Amino acid sequence: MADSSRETAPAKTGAGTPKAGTGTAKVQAGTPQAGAGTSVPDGRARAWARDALRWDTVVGALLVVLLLCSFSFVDNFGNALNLSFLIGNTLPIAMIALPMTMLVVSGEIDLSVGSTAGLAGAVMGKLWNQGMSIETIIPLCILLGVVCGLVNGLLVTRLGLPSLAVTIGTLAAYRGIAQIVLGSNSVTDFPQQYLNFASDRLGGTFVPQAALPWVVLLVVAAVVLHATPVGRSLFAVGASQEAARFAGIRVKRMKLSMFVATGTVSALTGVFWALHYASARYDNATGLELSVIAGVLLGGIDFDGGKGTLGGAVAGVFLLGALQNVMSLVNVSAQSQTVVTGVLLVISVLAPRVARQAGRARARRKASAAPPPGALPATG
Amino acid sequence: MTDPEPERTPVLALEGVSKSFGAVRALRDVSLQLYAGEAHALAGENGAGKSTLIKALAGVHRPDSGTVLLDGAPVVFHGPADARDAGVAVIYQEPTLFPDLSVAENIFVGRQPRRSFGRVDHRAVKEATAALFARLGVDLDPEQPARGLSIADQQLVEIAKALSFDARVLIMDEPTAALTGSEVARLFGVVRALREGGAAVLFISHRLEEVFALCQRVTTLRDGGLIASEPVDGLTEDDLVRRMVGRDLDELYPKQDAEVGDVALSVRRLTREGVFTDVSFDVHRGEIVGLAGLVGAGRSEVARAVFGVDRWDAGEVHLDGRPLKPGAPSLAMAAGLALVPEDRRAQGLVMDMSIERNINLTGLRTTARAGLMDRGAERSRAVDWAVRLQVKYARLADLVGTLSGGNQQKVVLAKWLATGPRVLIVDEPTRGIDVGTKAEVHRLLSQLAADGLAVLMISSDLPEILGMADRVLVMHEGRLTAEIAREDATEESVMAAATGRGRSAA
Amino acid sequence: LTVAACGGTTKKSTDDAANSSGPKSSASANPSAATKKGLTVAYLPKQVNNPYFTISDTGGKKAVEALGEKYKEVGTSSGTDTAGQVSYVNTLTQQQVSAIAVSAQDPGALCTALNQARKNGVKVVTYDSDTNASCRDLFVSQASSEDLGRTEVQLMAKQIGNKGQIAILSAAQTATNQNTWIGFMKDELKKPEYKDIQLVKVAYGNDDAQTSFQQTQGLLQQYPNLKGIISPTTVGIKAAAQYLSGSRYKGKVQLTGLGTPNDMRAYVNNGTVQAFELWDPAKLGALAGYAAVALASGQITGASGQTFTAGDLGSFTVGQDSVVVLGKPTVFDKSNIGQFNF
Amino acid sequence: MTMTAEQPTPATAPEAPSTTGVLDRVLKVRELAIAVVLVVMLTATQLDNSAFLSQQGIKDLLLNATILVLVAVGQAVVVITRNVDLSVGSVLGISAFAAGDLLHGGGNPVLAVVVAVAVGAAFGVVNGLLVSLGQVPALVVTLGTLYIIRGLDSIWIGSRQITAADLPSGFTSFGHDGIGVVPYLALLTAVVLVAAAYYLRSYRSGRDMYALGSSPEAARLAGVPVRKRILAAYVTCGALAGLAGALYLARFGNVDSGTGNGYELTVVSAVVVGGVAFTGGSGSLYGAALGALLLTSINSVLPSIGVSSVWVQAIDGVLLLLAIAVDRVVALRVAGLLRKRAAQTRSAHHG
Ligand SMILES: Nc1ncnc2c1ncn2[C@@H]1O[C@H](COP(=O)(O)OP(=O)(O)OP(=O)(O)O)[C@@H](O)[C@H]1O
Ligand SMILES: Nc1ncnc2c1ncn2[C@@H]1O[C@H](COP(=O)(O)OP(=O)(O)OP(=O)(O)O)[C@@H](O)[C@H]1O
Ligand SMILES: [Mg+2]
Ligand SMILES: [Mg+2]
Repeated sequence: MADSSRETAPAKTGAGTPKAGTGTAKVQAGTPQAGAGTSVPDGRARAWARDALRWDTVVGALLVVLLLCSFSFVDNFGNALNLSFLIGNTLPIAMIALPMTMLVVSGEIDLSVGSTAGLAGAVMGKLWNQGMSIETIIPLCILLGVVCGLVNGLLVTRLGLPSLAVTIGTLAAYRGIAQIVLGSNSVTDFPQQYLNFASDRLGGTFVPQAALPWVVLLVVAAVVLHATPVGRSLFAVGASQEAARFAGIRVKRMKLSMFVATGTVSALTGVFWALHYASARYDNATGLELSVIAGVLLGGIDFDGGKGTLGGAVAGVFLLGALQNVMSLVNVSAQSQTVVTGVLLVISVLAPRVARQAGRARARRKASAAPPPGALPATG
Repeated sequence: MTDPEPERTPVLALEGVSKSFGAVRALRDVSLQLYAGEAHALAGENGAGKSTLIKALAGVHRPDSGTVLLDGAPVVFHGPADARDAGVAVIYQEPTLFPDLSVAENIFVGRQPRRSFGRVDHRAVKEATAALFARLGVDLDPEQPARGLSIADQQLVEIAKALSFDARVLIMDEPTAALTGSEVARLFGVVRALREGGAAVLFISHRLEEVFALCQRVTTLRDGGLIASEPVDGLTEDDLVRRMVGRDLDELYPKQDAEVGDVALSVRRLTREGVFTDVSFDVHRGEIVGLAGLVGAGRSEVARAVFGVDRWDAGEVHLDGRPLKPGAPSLAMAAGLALVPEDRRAQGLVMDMSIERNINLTGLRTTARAGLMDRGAERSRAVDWAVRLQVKYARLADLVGTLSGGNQQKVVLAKWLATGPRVLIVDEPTRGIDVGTKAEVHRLLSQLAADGLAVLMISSDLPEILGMADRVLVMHEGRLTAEIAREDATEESVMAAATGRGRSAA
Repeated sequence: LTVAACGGTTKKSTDDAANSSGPKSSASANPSAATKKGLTVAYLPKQVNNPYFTISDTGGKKAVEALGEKYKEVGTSSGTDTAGQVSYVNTLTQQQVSAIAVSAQDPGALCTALNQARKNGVKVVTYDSDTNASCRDLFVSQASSEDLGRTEVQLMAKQIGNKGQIAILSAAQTATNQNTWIGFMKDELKKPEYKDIQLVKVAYGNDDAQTSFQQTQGLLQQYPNLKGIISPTTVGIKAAAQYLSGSRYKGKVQLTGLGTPNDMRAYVNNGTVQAFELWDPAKLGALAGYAAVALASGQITGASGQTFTAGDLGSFTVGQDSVVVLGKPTVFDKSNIGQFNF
Repeated sequence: MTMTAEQPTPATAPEAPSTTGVLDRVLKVRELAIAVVLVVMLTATQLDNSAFLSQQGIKDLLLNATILVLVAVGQAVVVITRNVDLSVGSVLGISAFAAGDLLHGGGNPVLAVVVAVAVGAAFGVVNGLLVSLGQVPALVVTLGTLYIIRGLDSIWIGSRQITAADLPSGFTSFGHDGIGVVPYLALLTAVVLVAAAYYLRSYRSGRDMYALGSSPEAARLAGVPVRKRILAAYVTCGALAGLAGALYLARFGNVDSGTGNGYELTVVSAVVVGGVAFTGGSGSLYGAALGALLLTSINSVLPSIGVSSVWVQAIDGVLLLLAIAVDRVVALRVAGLLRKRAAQTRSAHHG
């Protein structure tokens, strides 16, 4: 039923407007559906059906199906080593996806994440070469991430520049600074216990040690986004900045802090990257932003802001990661993998739309067959 | 119920039209005939289905069943363009302008006058616009971008656009809701001329006196169903209200006398360059102060500045004796100030969020427990206020954008009243609200004032100001020109100050 | 995490530990062992679909299949996707191939993954672009870096008559092999016979046609008296040649470096370029294949001094640091370019 | 009754030339700011290095800009409709190869250009249909087609490449020759630019693109054929990317499966620097072209004043930030000025 209402909202026509793609995800997870004024007989069932059809749920389901199929049919997939590879290689994307989701929900975007990670790695290598202790370097690098995020955030909130443009600028600038800092060097001799932390697994399991901090971050982000006033405000800011401002929400501060969070986590990722691959170079994590964005988009986060769930984003990221892993194992070439990624992205926006249209057609048929009960929504 | 005049075919008609949105049946088997040379009013409460009916006529919605008849023959409009080509011009309830285009281009989009090789004649576009504005008595620059126009100016542009069609059928959904008397008078002059020239007019307004002033026939809807379609002659306002609401009208301006207490809001020499200058006034507890003025006088701007959404350049604002920081709505809210903004779609509501979320947007801190949202508290806060303001909704989880215009306005009120403010600024609080509910809103405001709330009420509806305000402030050209006590406030005295003539003592 | 290190972990405190990592093959070689059958040799070039690597990997395919083994090629479609290359190493480890022939995008980043592969019994040969010596069993070098660096200077010197300003147009600043070659070029230029040649600038075109174009333009504008450009990268030399051939500098400014005959044919024929050099990439790939099979069959372990036969390429001896050198590069000019097709 | 009061004597047809003049100037200022930056930058470089604006230098500057200008113009058309096409780099690559493949077999150069444009337009149709019929977010769809076209491109091309030797010499010399200092490619680009800009300004369908970018909802209600226009925008963008592909082939004489990789970010930067708003409805093609010219010129300026390539990327980024920041500050100033002007004229009218 929410579906058919969409037909009339004219704002949904232009492709660039708040869109249908993720429209069904807009009622946040778990909102109790049955209403006080409800006289709709099967409200609960429909609400459940609608929830099940939400794109983020679908992506989650797809991920589960993919994993199950791979366990049974793909050689070498299910063993601990491969799973740890899978998780380890997806981890940098999954890390940045957390703050990126929140930033995108608030209506902005940060393309400079890969460069920030690269810069953090480069600075880390440079300072390490100069003999500073790693325990000092890592906090410094994370601080650097804070600064990078601040620069993005201030340019966007204070000057009112579009974040897409600003972060394309800093995408180049941060990478350039990394190049100036580290030049052609590549630093590989980080202390062994740190390298081990970044690549070892937890006991005998397939879970990389580094996944633990990520899980902590995930929980924090999920709670903040979906269960706190801050999260509520983020959705409001993303859906209508002006209305949020009139509701007393500190829009600029909100956005600024999301940029800072993104910068910080990106720097953290940069540090992890350098340790995980045991190599700090200025071009570390090049192009990471596209992977993050592809995953987040696949998870149903709307780039116009105001819509999406963290679970969807994480599922999207891991779906892409797992798919790549499986395709490599079954010897699908890199080119074909690229095509599959693209097709998946297109489907991710087309499928909900097609499903909705089908649902609407069905509803119309039903409506013409049996006229609905005359009961009107009670007044108040 | 209806008695179609056999000798004439309606220019445009609906026959047995129904339209549902999910479980909401917005129109049920409604018929309507528009005749050339006749102005037809459409009356009904908020959510009765008026706008939906108009959209069915205009090809925006495809009816679930029933037909649209053009000159007696059934037609199917596949989109607004089809209706337009058939000579139907529509002013929708919410202005839909292109913010980046100039006012002139807004009016002529898709049908600009052309020169050789099909090129657009920019000059002719501009001149035609200027001529239209002259006819309407509107003072706008045709080349000005539409971005930043006040709601009233936007509405005027929409009117100019509709007039520019020289349409056979002119449909207007609450065109006057944001206008003051003088613009309305101008508009009616033009519409009468069109009607006499043979156009059919369909007009919606919640200001019943306008219905009586302009229209010959009136059709009333209730809950999506047709109640009556009859000549206006011989009807009284009370009759009409009874048809709409199904009962007798409560007193429209139930102003209670309240004890006037201490100064709650004090504004001193407030100035925002180029917008308003040297504005000073006080609002006391228990008092409703009306702020009147012509469209564009800068009333909304003062309210926005006081609340902190805009910065002010000079002056100060005190709330309960404590100074407010400029440009900080969150602090103003914390201090007990609430602002019901004039543009509900852009400022008042997040259209893509549910009713519940919208109402709770102002109470995120109060409904949270230990930093986490308390779903139960959120829900009961929303239900409580939605019920008190008689919002008509299917489920609280529905998008607020699916509500009718008047019900959206109620949600905005609910959202702010729920904060339990000490000073309430309402900017056009009853714009687009039906008479029955208007009385409710007035009673509520009056009650709140009686309980010690200080209310500043901005309104372009002069009777509302006169009926509700203890004191009337009048603005003209960004300055306060008069302060009139309730006893002395009359249409004449207020209009005199609003047009800048009688600079009576402040 | 940091509890252990009160004074902090610094570079010096870990220096000693760092060098000993990586599983050293302790098994001894048996030069007369039979070549095992049913081996799989996986090629992991820097970038798939890169014409250069396609030639060399095709050479590898022929060699591997001639020995009756299985050949496969995987890789990323971007030449700078180190993480992607790592995950391919991981995948190959999973698939238990016998040997990997890899051209490393990054000397350090692959180490963890490659060592993991070696722990799982996979032999690792690097070709074209090496990793750190501790992460692979053998490096098959296209030509000795020294040879390449010095001969390019010699080619250039001949073309400009031992006199004038020259510049270098390299690939990315991080390209290890480029940097090594440039080091030898600078060293060669110190010789007395080149005293009249000044190296004015090293520019980086990032192996991108447009950037290399603009860097070439910049060199010519900044140094109006420039006599020659050395570009030790196939992309760079191609872009520079295209720019020169369409500008007023054609024939006046000399260009040499590393290029493939097919890329450069038009420019040699129209007089933009006199001579340049390259090894035969197909032979490089083939040698990597033979080496990989020899390693997997236990004929060699990668220790210096061991010898193996590489089909009709002849017999090769492992040198210092487990490096095998293909041989001297070929110089291409108008007289011989017609005979080559790669 | 509320309609009794006297009317506030509205001025008939407020023909206010001062406001109009200011507005006119403002609209031009946006491009002017970039033009000024460009001129200052080029002059300064010339002072530092007199070889910079030599005949060859000017020719190079123009040649460097042509391909980016073409793609940026197409992109600007799409962005004006409040959409985006991220797949332009992939489209450029695949159409360049298509043209090259044709010439490789000894085809006709004109036909090759036509084929490239057609291939580009075909992908434009795909993007346009997906975006307009599916009514789905352009960013996601075109990120998807970016991957898809790139993948198809590399599957089709494999490791093949087109080199200068495969091309007719007339075609490659078309890539660098010209009339005086003005290369043919630049002339062609200029013609396309002027035609496209004139079309957007002076035809109803062109104005529709601005309208629907400004407010899709209002456009629908105004009867603008939204889908058709969006489709047209994408086809234009694709066709121009295809044309750019053909010119790329002529200019660089070399195409493989990596051609055009990552080009989308450069194009988007050019459009943004040129003052075309991502929220749709505003900006001009000339602005986008100037933005492209500015970006490519920076990359010519830096090497020729001897800045090490190590610094280039950082400087690029900072300059991009500066350009949009300056543009924004100017726009804010002008808006403030307008506000005061408007207030003044208003009081003058009523006064
Ligand atoms: N797009 C939509 N989706 C779902 N429900 C809708 C939609 N548009 C209208 N409705 C519902 O249809 C009913 C009629 O709405 P409509 O806008 O026609 O009322 P109205 O008579 O114009 O009221 P008002 O006087 O407040 O403008 C309302 O219950 C409203 O919630
Ligand atoms: N963002 C803006 N940019 C430029 N001008 C503006 C902007 N907002 C409002 N204005 C102009 O300022 C003037 C005063 O604003 P406004 O119309 O809101 O005052 P008002 O007295 O509240 O009128 P209304 O009855 O329409 O609410 C109007 O002429 C309006 O066009
Ligand atoms: Mg309505
Ligand atoms: Mg107002």
